[in-house]
Amino acid sequence: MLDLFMTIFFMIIKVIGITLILLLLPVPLTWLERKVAGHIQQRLGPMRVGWHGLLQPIADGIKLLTKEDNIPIYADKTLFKLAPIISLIPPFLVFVAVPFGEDVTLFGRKTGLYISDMNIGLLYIFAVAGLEVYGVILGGWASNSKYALLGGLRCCAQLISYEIPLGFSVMGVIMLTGSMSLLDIVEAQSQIWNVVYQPIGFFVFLVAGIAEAQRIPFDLAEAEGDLGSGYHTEYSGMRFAFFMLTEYIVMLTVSVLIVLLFFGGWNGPFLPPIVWFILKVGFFVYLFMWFRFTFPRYRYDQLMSIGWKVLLPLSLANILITGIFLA
Amino acid sequence: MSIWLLLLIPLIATTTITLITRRHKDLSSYISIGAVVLCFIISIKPILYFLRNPHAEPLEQSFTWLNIPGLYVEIGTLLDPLSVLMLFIVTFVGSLIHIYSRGYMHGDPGYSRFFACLSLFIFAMLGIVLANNFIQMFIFWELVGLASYLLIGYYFEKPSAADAAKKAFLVNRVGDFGFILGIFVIFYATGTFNFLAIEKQIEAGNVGDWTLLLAALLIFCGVVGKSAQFPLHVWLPDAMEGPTPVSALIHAATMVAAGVYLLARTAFLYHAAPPEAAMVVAYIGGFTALLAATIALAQSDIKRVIAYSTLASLGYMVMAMGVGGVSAGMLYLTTHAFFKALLFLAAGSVIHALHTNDIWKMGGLYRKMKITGSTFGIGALAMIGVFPFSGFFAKDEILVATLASGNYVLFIGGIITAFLIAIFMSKLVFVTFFGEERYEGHPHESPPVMTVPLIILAFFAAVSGFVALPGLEPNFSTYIDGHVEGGEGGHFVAILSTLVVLAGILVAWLIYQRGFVRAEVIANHCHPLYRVLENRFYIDDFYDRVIVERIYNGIGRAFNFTEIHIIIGFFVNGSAFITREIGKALRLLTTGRLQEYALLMVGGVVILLFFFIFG
Amino acid sequence: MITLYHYLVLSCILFAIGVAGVLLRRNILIVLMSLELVFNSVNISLAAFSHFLQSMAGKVFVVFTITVAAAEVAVGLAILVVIFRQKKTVYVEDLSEMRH
Amino acid sequence: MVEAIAFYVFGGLSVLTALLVIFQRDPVRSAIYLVACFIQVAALFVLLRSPFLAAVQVFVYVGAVVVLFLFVIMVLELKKERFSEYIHRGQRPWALFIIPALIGEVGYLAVKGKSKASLGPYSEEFLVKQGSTESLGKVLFTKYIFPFEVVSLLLLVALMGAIILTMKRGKE
Repeated sequence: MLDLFMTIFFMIIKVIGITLILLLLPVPLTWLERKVAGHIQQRLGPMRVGWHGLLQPIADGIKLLTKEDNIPIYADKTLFKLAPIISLIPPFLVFVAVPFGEDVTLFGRKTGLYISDMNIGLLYIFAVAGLEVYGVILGGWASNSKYALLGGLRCCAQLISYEIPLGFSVMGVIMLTGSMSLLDIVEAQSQIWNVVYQPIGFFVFLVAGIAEAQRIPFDLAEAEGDLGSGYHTEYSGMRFAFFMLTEYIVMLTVSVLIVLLFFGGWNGPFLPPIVWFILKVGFFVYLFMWFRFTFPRYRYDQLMSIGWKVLLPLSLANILITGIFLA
Repeated sequence: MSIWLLLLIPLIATTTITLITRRHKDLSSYISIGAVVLCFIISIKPILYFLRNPHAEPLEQSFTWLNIPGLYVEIGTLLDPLSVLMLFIVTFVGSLIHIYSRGYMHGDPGYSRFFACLSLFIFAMLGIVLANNFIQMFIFWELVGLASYLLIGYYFEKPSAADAAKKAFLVNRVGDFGFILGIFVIFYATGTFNFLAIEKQIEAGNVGDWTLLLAALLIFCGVVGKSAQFPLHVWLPDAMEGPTPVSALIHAATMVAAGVYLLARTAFLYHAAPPEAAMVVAYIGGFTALLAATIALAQSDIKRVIAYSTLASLGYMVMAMGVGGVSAGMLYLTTHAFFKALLFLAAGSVIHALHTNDIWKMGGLYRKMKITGSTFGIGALAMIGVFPFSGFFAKDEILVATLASGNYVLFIGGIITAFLIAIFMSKLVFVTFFGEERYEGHPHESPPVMTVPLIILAFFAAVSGFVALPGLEPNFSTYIDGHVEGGEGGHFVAILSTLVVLAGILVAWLIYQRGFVRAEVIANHCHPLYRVLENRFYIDDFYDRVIVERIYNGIGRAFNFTEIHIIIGFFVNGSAFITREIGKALRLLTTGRLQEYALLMVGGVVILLFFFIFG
Repeated sequence: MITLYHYLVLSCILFAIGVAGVLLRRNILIVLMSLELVFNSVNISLAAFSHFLQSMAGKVFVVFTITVAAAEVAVGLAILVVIFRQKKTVYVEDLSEMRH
Repeated sequence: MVEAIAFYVFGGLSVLTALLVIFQRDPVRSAIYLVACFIQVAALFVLLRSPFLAAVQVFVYVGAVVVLFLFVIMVLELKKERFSEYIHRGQRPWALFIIPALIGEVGYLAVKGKSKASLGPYSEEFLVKQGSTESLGKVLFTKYIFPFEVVSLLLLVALMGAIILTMKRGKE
């Protein structure tokens, strides 16, 4: 009985912990992004609120909270309210299957730094990550505005298109490991990182991942130049913040997955595993920000043809090559 | 394994040409030539094997095609001296004809189609040669018919060519009908299609005399059709409508040889059957030879004369088979393949130069076309059977075998035939290549791609007879039969036939070269006979008037009546009427609304389930 | 205790709902969605059979069904889009050209 | 016990959402309830010890099929239908008669029907030991490899067909 209780207790602790981390992490990340942007563009970025603008995200948060919650008259009100929440759920669900490290001992009990280790882990992750598109498409539809609808449709097409190479690019890793469990995959990389065997897979995953996170150069859904601001044009206040939150968490998810799948997870010498993990994830998060301020945005048709005509064949070729080498 | 390649390569070649390279004429021809030459190279190995071990057991490979209770059909190959010999003839002569065709057909719009058909022909013929059972042989037998149809009707825009193709096809069908009945009789009696198994059964005496007689005669029907024996010989002269290389292929290496090959393959049947069967074969053969040689005297189309000479040769071969001289017949087949191919190709060379078939519009060509002329001469000498050319040995063997079997009538017929052949062949040479020049235009020698095959064939036509020299070991007949045939009266026959032949040449020389008696004078003197000969004994007319017009058209009218009044009037229109009326009623249900259909469907399911549960 | 029959009855009810959607709705999109419901009900019964009869065949067929359903939706929606371009309607009963 | 509760919750929800799918006037909402229904079915698959099927269900149906529906709805800009016309009136009396009959009959067969099938080798212990996904994969790629290939070909053809159908043909 106690055992069951303890299991449930640990489960709750872990769920709360991960939720908190995911909800709070974007706060420093927004600051970081603005700082990176500033320095790349040879300016300082936020400096006024707190030391070097450290408190800027909090000020932003207060501002977003106190803004007027504006719902357009012709909007579908239920869906309009539902969409941001729907978009926020899938990234959280993804982390059910994502491990952060090896087993640790807490209060005299061994427990894993993950919520659930499924034997279909990766499949689950991709299945759940695919749901992200609903928030976008419903948000775009519910706003009842041309810009939002077009943004939503574009984004929907983009997400669906890039999900395919994303899924295929991981096949090589699954074939190498023989398991879809992320724990097994990380364990298999304790000697050599998968990126050595799977450079094409990594490349495809990285590019498709950026697209899935709707970051520049693939942020066609937003495209403030031609679409106002994409599917969340009509959103303001906290609802808008939810979409922003989603974007950061997805970026985080992609970075974590890249690290777990291709860069050995928490494996590394000298430093404790969790530090390695944070370092690697941090690097990729930084990489995403760097891209944002380095590359120009693609045109929409270019985006689609990259997805279908470059990434998809590449990922298929990768599967083929891996198969040949394994056979 | 390599044996299967023999079938596979031409098949691949013909499909490739038909489906892929049809637009690339040169490529198509190279594929086709390459295929047949490759087949020749592949078949060298078994040829050498059987040359070294003439008494080796037949090699058989097969796999199951159909296996249902009571019927076992296999696809297989059978290699023994006989089939290897045919393999050599088909692939070797076939190769030369292919190469020659490249030059002869040059610039023809249907170049690729021609080569595709040639490859199909080779494929079908190799299938016959290699078959180890009747069913497979029959399939390829029909394929040969198809290929010949396509090739004879190659100039299908010409009505005469289309008619000739149709004629060849239909006449062959008549024979093939008998052939397949014969196959069924044999299957009924022995329960198998396999040659070797059938041979064992027959040797064991499991088959009754009458059954054997029936089977032998029915199978001979197939031979009569394919090898153009009387009374089904009418298609062969008309088959000249195809391009000349096709004639060479049909006459020399492939089609007509198939019938003789079938006789040799089933020789055991005729041995075991009552002697009447073999007699029928022999007399039909002998009669065909005599008939053809007579008709040939009065023909003036160069290809037609050669065609009738082929008929005569085929008669010889069939006669040899009938009197039990299998090896003699096969020897004639072999040598005939060379000299007949040679004659046709050389004639083709002449036609190529002059664009006419009429020998009276030629003459004195030897000065212009030395290679063609001399090779044609060699071919003619071989055909006539002058020592030491190959035809001499072959004809000699057949005549010896006939004499030995005691058929004096046939023997005398054979001698007369030889005399007639000598006359019209020499006539052909004298009129075409010597004497005054009656041609128009400026003939010139053909390109090397055509003359080289001629020279090669001429060489073989000249010397291939020596394989049958009595002293040789292994001799041709030991190779085929395993024993030497009786040489009784050998010298007598040899001398007699030589004398007869020389007499024939002399007669021809006197008439056509010296002008001792003008040809027209003879024609006028024996006017009725000449007319009869010119019209081929009115056999074709008989077929046209009686069979086609009376019987065929009568049946046609009967069928037409049935068709219009009973089938169309009652069944077709009646069923259409009923359908229309039902349709009128059902149209009310067809609303075009999807969901009503779905409703009906689900309703049907509900009703069915109701009966399923409570019924 | 949940048995095979519970699943079969559930599947039956879902099937009936799907059929009702196909029969009743005028919007062809909803008809297609109802078809998906029918597919799903069949999948449930297949998976249930597979589970309770301890066989793999049912699950294999679920995989096939899902694949075929995906194909069906792709083609069906493509046809729908083409029809809409031509006729500007999504009501099933407006599409009765096949009657003639 | 837990399983029974789960079954009734998921089953009941799936029936409810399915009903909502067919009785919504707004196609977008229909699609959303369809998603809900599919997720319930996925949960039922988990109850039936096939997590792989559940994942595929979510992946394909929720992640792709319904998104496609939504996409088409939005491209065609289909709005909420008027109350009076969203149901096919002429069909209603027939359907009201047929649907209950169908449920009754099939339900009767489901409960009373006697299965003569024998148990296969894939018991729960076996699946736990072997892994249900692995077992499925093995069967799929050995015994059912031919249908598998056929189905994949079918999918490919359907894909190309869909693309070609909707392609705008040049400037006519």
